[in-house]
Amino acid sequence: MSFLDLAAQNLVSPMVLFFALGLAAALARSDLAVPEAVAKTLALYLMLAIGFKGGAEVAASGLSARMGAVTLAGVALSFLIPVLGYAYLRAASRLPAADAAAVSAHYGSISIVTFVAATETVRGQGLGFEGYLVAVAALMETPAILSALYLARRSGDVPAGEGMGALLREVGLNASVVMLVGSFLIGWATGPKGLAMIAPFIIDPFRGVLCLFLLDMGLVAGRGMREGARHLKPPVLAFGLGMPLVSAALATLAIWPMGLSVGGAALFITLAASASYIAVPAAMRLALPQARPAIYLTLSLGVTFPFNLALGIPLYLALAARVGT
Amino acid sequence: MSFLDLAAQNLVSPMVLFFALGLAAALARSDLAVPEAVAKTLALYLMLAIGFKGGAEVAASGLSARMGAVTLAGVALSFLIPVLGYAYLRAASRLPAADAAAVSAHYGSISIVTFVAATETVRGQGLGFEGYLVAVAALMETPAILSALYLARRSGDVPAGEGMGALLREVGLNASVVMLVGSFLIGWATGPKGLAMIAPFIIDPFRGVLCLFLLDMGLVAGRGMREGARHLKPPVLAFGLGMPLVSAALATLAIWPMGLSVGGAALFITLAASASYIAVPAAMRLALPQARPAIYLTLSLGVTFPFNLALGIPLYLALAARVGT
Amino acid sequence: MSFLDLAAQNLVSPMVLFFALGLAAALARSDLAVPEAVAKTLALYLMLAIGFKGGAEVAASGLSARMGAVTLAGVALSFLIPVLGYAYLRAASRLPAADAAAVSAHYGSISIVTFVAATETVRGQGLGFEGYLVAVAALMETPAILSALYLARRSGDVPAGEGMGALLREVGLNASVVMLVGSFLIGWATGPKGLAMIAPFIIDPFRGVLCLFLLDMGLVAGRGMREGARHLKPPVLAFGLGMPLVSAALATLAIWPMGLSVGGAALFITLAASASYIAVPAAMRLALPQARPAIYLTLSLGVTFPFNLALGIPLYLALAARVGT
Amino acid sequence: MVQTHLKKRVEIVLEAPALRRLIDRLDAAAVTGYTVVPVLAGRGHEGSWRGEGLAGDAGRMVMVVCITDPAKVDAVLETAYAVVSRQIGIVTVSDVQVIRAEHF
Amino acid sequence: MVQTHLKKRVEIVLEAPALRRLIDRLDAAAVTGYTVVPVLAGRGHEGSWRGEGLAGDAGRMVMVVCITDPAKVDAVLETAYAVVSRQIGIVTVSDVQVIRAEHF
Amino acid sequence: MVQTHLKKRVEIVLEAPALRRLIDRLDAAAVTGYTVVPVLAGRGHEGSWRGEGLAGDAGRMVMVVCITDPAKVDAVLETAYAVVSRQIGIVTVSDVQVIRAEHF
Ligand SMILES: Nc1ncnc2c1ncn2[C@@H]1O[C@H](COP(=O)(O)O)[C@@H](O)[C@H]1O
Ligand SMILES: Nc1ncnc2c1ncn2[C@@H]1O[C@H](COP(=O)(O)O)[C@@H](O)[C@H]1O
Ligand SMILES: Nc1ncnc2c1ncn2[C@@H]1O[C@H](COP(=O)(O)O)[C@@H](O)[C@H]1O
Ligand code: NA
Ligand code: NA
Ligand code: NA
Repeated sequence: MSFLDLAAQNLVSPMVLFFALGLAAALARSDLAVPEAVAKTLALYLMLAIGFKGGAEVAASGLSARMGAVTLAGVALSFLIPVLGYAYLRAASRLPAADAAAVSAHYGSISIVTFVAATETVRGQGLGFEGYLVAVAALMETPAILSALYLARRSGDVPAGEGMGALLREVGLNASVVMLVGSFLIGWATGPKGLAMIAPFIIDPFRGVLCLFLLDMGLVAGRGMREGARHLKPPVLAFGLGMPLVSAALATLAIWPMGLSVGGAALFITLAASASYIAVPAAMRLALPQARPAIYLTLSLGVTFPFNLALGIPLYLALAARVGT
Repeated sequence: MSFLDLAAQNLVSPMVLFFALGLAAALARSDLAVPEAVAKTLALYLMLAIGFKGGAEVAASGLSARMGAVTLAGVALSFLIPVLGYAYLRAASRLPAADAAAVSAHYGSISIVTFVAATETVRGQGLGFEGYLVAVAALMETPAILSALYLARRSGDVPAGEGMGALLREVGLNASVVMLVGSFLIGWATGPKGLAMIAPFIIDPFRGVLCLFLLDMGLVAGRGMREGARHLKPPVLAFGLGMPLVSAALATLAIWPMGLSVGGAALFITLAASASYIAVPAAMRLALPQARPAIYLTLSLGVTFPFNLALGIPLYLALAARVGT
Repeated sequence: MSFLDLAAQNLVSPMVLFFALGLAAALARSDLAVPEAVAKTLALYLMLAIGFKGGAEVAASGLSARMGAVTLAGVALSFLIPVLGYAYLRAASRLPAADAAAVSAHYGSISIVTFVAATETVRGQGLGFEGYLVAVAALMETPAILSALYLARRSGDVPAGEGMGALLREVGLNASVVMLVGSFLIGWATGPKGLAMIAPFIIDPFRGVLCLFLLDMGLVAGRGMREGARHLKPPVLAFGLGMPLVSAALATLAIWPMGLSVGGAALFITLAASASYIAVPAAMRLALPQARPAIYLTLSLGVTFPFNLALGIPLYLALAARVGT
Repeated sequence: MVQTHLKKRVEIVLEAPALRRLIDRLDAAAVTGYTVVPVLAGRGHEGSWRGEGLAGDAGRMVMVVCITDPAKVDAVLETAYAVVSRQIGIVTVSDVQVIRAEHF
Repeated sequence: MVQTHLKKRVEIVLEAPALRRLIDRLDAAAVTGYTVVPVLAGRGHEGSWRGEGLAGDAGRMVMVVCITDPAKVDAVLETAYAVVSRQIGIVTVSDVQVIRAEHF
Repeated sequence: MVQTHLKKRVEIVLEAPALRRLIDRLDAAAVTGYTVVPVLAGRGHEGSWRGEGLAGDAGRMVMVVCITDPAKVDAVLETAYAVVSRQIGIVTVSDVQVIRAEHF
């Protein structure tokens, strides 16, 4: 299926439309809002569901030699992407080192909701994917933070701050990693039988819950745009749209030889192209407090996420159709 | 089916019984309570589900010439009902102009949960209804506020207060309108295909979620009765029980010639007979702060809602059986 | 099926594993957490679902003469168990009267989540159970509180405090009793027809929701262990593991002659062996404020609940296989 | 300059299960009002606690703020203290200025 | 000893539907900031209320805390009072010390 | 009249991701306790924010209230300030009276 058809189809999916509704409502200053406690829980639910399903899939299909290679590629990209992003931002924009490092950390890491949305697009095309990609997603969350910190400190204008150890513990044990990995392992341990037990909770209503969460993300993204737009100078804005494409290209090359399924390749590329907006921002507030959240949150949630959701995912699927098997 | 049979059946439905449970628990001062964040979310869910289903139904059945007429009738009733209510309250009760206007605004507007409960009763009778009635419901929310404000200001004893424009924006963009209309449009755009995607979220568990929400409404209504009962003098109380019947009669006449389906007619009558308790109270706090919430909230939620839920809906369905086609 | 097979099977069920995940995350000081509003609502949901299903089952199977006897046995155990527990704690540990009484009250009362988890194990074995056991569960919640208070006051070193009447009202009308009994009655009134209406909400996703709630309980239990461990001297710890077994033995003897189904017997034994951690702690804060929550909460939630969930339930099912019919 | 009047602000942190008891007493003590604020977590002599994940009220705290007239503050303090001294919680008092003296 | 500076702490309890209106006015009044705290329940001249279970904003309160310079406090009070006097709510002011004087 | 004792009330508004860090420091600084209050929204030098809809901690604030002895207040302030000065947040101090002096 061509990119245009995919994009056209994608743009009228309930998921994208509910995101758009949230965006519009927030930009129009409607008082529509999802309570914080519920937003947090929807995120937990999505991670529980996607993690468990991935694990159960692995239990069914077993481990493939390929898994190691794909994981390695993912981790490597998570380390590498911030280096490229940082270099660009320092050269093209006048962002201080801390801001440039913090921003690029988000792009090396991943957005689990972008991943989840991509799994739905993949499924929508009747394609399957390798369940272990959920684990790869979890493993790609943190490396980017490390290289960003390294870059920031090397730059000199960033004080050493807290010990790396404490930070690593905080990041490594952050809710999303624990939830994703934990559910993956439980899904793996209990397998299809376990999946069957809770399928009516984690599979049947999944898409609908995703719509509600995307409505919420649209509301938050719209608010962020209203607040943060003025902080985004053109070169930074360009980064928010261009970096996903660069990462996607790298990811495509990286997995070409690995013979992932088309669906799996699309998801892997999506991971590389997506930008974190839950785990990394919190980590940056601790590790690089002088970096301005108004910049990295607005860019990741207000620019890159909508771009990936609306156009990126279909594009990555089209790319995957070339390199996947 | 006769009114009595319908009423008898209705009174032992899980929905009504859960509402009664909440009412009883609150009156007995049990500490049973639904957290605010969850109550808000249940309301969003109900509006998302009913809006989306309505839109998908319209996508399937297409627009009918009738739609325009029904919408007009609904909007007209929303404007008209407060005028009657205000006239009665000023004549029969000693309520000040602001209170009388605020109360009558609630009855011109609509209660989406009453509407939702009615759709279940209609479905329970194996009847369908025109999906666009969801849009009609949304359009009936605000006109009543305008005529009530007009009445209050004409009365002279109410200061002009905030600019009308700001208020209209706040009301027009209030969460329930946005959620209802937005979901309706998304349902319309994605049609039955979109509905199929999220049906396990918005259709299958719908009734159960409604029970939980009605339990919560029972709790809140019971609390309101305990607190607010003393504010309701007999003529006002009579208004809470009589006005819905008057509105129902008007609505019945209004749509008689329009040839709505029996189910659709029942829902239209229910809209006219229902009283808002989410959107209008909030608007009244801004537009007519001198009006006492203890009066209009207690009357709408503590008197009219239970009446409609238990007896009104079956009655309106029986009426509809006469005028519907 | 032998205890070992049951235990082995049970230990790799998603429910137990999600509890373990929560426990591990909390002990590792992860920031994973379920918002309070959601935890409260999950508990309400479980009680609504289990209560309604029990009532609907009774509506289907009708009342049996046996019901009275079983209820009596349950209430008697709820009164009796605290007496044994108190005697042991005063003799074996140096706990002050108030602490000993408060702790033993928890063990005479019941844990509805332990009950719910047991119903899943029972179902997992393809067994059914008597629906009225839900009502028995509700009736077993409070008697233990009364005998514990009696013991505490008799001991002399506990001031009389508030009037018993006020306390009884507060306890008798506490959220879990109202929710459980109310839903049971509604399920009974609406029967299988009512159940069919809301089954997609209270049956299909039930197991999955239970997993999420057990994750939360694991998180809370782990936190409690970290905080409270130092308060648990060996004899008290031994109580947390031994008392359930004693209660289970008593319950087994008590219902032997009554000819409950195997599933029903397992649930009855589980009720006796389980320790409250929602209703009783709150009641103890009012009735015996000088008793230390760090002791009874940690023991009930951090020691006895995990024990019952992992090993107790299979054991009680194995016992039931001997005495059930 | 806006004319203000001296009042007292009583702030009570109390375990949730005892809240209703406190409020009933405050009503009896004829305070003109109070405000209950949620609390997420805390630490005190009874150790530290967090509300997250709790399905029940035990082990959670709430904060009650009561603005009262200096003439009534002792009565309010005694009322509050009568409850708090038996439970887990604390009481503090501070001076505040209000515009509508008669409101409190 | 840490050097601190005198500021004023304005605490407003206001019904939720009017919050945005208050905040827009505070922004206009050029306060350097504010913090909005949730409120669970309360009682006042308009009677007692609880937020639990409410799907809408009417009948709920929020608390707004605004630290401001003594020189600006009258302007803030007038702003706050202009809103609160028409709605359900109260305003109190107290003295506080801050470390970064220039921040407020 | 009820006998009370002077204490200090330190109120900290801090971005949520740094809360644990602050609390660990307060524990180290041997305060007798603290209370964490949720915050819905706010505005400051770093701009305005709202907690609604946020799935993560970044961009949210919490409020920490710490009642401490005047003799310890400087230590508490320095501790708090060491964290807050690097993050988004503010610190204020005010006088309060308590009944049980030894409790704080
Ligand atoms: N004396 C008081 N102390 C603390 N809070 C109060 C007091 N009076 C009123 N409030 C709060 O302000 C809200 C509105 O007060 P009122 O306008 O008097 O009904 C009440 O619901 C309380 O939350
Ligand atoms: N003047 C103020 N009054 C009350 N709260 C404030 C004030 N300034 C800042 N805050 C709170 O502290 C947070 C961080 O402030 P800032 O570091 O100035 O952005 C803000 O989001 C507000 O919640
Ligand atoms: N020094 C303090 N500052 C602020 N809050 C406190 C302080 N001490 C106790 N609290 C609060 O009051 C609750 C009960 O205190 P306690 O009775 O000492 O355990 C604690 O959990 C805290 O939420
Ligand atoms: Na990425
Ligand atoms: Na109406
Ligand atoms: Na028990």
